[in-house]
Amino acid sequence: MIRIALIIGMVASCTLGHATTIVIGAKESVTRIKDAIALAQPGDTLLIKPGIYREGNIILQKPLTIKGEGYPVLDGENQYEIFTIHTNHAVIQGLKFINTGISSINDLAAIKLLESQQIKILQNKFENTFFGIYLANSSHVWIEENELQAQAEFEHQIGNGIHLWKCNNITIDKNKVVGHRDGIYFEFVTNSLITNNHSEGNMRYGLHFMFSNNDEYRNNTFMNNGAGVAVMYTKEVTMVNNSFIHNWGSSAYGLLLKDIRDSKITGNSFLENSVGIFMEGSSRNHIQQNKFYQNGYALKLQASCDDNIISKNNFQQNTFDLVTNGSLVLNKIEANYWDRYEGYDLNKDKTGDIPYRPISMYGTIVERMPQAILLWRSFLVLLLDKAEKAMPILTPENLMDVSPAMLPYDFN
Amino acid sequence: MRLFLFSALCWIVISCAVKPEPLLYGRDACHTCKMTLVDRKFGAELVTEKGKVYKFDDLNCMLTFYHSGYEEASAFKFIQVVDFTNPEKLIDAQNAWYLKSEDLRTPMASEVAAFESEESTQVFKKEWKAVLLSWGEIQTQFK
Amino acid sequence: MTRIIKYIFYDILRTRFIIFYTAFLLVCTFAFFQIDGDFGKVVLSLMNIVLMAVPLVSVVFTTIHFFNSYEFIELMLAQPVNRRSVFLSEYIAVATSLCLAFVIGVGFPFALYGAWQSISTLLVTGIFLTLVFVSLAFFSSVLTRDKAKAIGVALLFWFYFSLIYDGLLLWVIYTFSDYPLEKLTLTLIAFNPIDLARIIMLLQLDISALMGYTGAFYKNFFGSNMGIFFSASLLMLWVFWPILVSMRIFSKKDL
Amino acid sequence: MALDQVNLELKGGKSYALIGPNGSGKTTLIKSILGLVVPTSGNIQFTGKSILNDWKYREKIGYMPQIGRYPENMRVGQLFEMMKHIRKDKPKVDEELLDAFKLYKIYDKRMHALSGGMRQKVSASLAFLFHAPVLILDEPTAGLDPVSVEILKEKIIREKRMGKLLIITSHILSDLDEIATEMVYMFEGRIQYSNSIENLKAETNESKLNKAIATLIRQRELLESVTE
Repeated sequence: MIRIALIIGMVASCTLGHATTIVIGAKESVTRIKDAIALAQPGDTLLIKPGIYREGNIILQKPLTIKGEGYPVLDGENQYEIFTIHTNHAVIQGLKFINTGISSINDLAAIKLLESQQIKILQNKFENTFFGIYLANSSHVWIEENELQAQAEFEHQIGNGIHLWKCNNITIDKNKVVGHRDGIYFEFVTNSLITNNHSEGNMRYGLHFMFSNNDEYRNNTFMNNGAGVAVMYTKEVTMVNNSFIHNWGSSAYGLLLKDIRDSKITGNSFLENSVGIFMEGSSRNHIQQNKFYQNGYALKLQASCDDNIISKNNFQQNTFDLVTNGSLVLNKIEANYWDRYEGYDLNKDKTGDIPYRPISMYGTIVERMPQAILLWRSFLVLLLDKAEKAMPILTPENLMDVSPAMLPYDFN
Repeated sequence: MRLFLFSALCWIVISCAVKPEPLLYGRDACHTCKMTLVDRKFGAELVTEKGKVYKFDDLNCMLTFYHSGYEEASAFKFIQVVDFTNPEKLIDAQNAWYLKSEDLRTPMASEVAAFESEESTQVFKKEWKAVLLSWGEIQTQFK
Repeated sequence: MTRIIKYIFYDILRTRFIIFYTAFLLVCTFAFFQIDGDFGKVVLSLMNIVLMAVPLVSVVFTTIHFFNSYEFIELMLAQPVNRRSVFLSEYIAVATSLCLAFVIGVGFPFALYGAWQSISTLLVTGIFLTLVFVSLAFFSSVLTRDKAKAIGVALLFWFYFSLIYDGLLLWVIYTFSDYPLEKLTLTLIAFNPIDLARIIMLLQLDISALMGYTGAFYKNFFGSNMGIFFSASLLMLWVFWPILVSMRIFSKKDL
Repeated sequence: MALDQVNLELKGGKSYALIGPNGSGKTTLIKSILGLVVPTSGNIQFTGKSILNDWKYREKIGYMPQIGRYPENMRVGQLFEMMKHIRKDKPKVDEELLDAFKLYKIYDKRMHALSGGMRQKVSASLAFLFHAPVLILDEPTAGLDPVSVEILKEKIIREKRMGKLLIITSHILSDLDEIATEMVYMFEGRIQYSNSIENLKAETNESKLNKAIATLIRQRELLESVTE
């Protein structure tokens, strides 16, 4: 689907080949971007020379290519939305956007696309913008190699870096999003691709999915966000080879899955997150070949989850490997490597001969009574866990890995 | 005797604390959807008779929990929502006015904003082409 | 009084126990450094020692020492010396030597690795716990004349605070789980010096994030000036009430 | 052993023999005077001042316990050093006994290595070390060899002549004959008899103290069987 969109896009740009270039700059004949847009014919190219442009809200309703040379600065003077685009076939490239207005009612953005198609937003820089790139009701858009940086001093009035609402067939590649509310935000977005992005230090989520089906994200890095990635009320999402690093805090997760179905989580690494994966109301997902290393909780599996397959993952040096709040287990947990496993392998098939129970008694107690966390690292808890290991009472009896791996998997 | 004293102490400490707490945006997480509260125009809170506080980022999250039967509906002492025109201010949900519009972007897509007075709804009602709803109607909307 | 303290010090050093204790702590700390070079992890491992071994050693050593120096106390009390000074001298000498052993045993390796800051809380709470349990041991020592009984009572203190009390706390949390328990548990924690120390240390560590909402509530409280004042004065109270009560008993006690 | 209704006045310059069967309260009485045992009721005065809540008066008492208990790991020399150090305010010490018992020979020995007799010597030397005007000696001669007993006795008699108050308990009544001028007889925590030895001897028509006491006890028993 995405490929087809790409081809259509290329074909479309070829047909608009005979275009003139208008140069904008302090020393040029055209000094204002707004004037150039008014002058330009569909398909023309606007080349913006270095300088600072303060033109309030620029509205683009023609298919134009707007390119910056040496990153000209478009200043919203803390009042305006900078680019509002409502057209097809446009390119915005090499510009630097600063200081958009902030509003609690309207979502002011540096670049806002309304009902637009075949748009490319490439290699731009964003500083201190409320929303960076904002797409509503648009499709076939390429957002590539942009750098978005919001400033922390505006902490409580900050928008999303790349915000998509009711879109489809969007490609988001090699962007860097820092310090926003959500780094990348998807609501009602389908058939889209998020690759090679770096999302760091965002207040809420590095990447946020809501009601967005059939999307894929791979090779992204989510670091130090309020929570790494939240995927909610969605089905058929593919999450491959991403890194979730140090998303740490009292309500932080590496990956938060809520009401997710038929999705694939493969080859990711979860490092030093408060909770590696939190799963609620989710079913028929495959969690395979991931690496869980030094997380607080590697996997929090709520009782409302069923038919998930958790296999061939590495669980190493996590405070808790797995916790759940129920007693009924309807998920399949098999062939994982658990560094706490103390079993043996007599027949040398590299699989432990006795099952492993990844749930500790204390973990279960805390899930039922969160206040019991106060007893953490007390002598009592130590004894309880030892006793439970010898004689399981509280932990779900059938929750176990019947074929634990003896050695960690090598995913490299 | 000791146990009795102990329980009495527990009771004293607990009983003096049944009141709503302010929503801490950027820190508190929604009880239903686990999202961190960030949008100060929206939010809701339930407080049980026993003083337990549940916080929500959007009205539908609150109602989902309200109807889930996890806590008896009669057990809620306070049902509160944030006034759209007064960010962060919690008002009584049962006496509030609600506007529902597709133009409204709320944290969990309820598309509903709450208002303390009917007058303040009027400007927005026109602007958003919104429907005015009462607490009763809102409840049936998100059952 | 300083003269008496001096001789008690000599006596304590002569038993060599304190030296073994220091060596034990040194070995443990260095071993933790060997296993994991990360200071945070070492502090975490040491926390268990501070919470369990330090109170246990303090309580047992103090009681045994008290009964072993009964002759000395008798001898002193026949001299023109105030009973209170004899008692306080005993306390100061025992507490100081145990604290010194702890500070050297745990602090020295950190100083060597140049990571003083990361264990300041650990050191302070460790010292407090030592003082508290030395106090409690003196209390159990003046309650009875029988050495075995006194050690029994002292061990019971340790057992109660490190295990039984937490069991009760778990029971309370279970029974009242319908209620908001933060304030209640905060109050209950205050009644157990080991829990208090544990929570203070946990909140200092990076891992406190795992403590969720309850942890956030505690962090807010203990992070505030009021909370620091509160916890410090509570620990002080835990040091002072047993020693003051036992001093009262001791000054009326027949030898 | 509890004391019951003890009313006793001890005067300077006199030497009291405290006599009674085992468990009659002699040691308890001594300990009360020293403040090692605190009375539940009643008062004890020293030179007119109550000793309850006071401790300075002990400067004026030299005490030789019945069983000398000392820090077991301490050397004899260290013990004397310590005692001198703790009572620094007394620069002049009386080392007569120390020399007479030749204790400097065992200065390097630890307390736990000493025999009972040796301990007694140490205790005696300590009691006389600080020129105390009051001397309380609990069974001073028990366990001592005859030569040492003589040394000690001579020392006691010298001290007595200096006008000191002496309180001595002993089972060996013949020893007391030479030392004591007064006698206090205790039985079951009470003082049964208190008088000067001269009077006692006159009362019982006996010239030896031990016989006098034996007669006294018999008289008492007779009296008790009548009252019962």
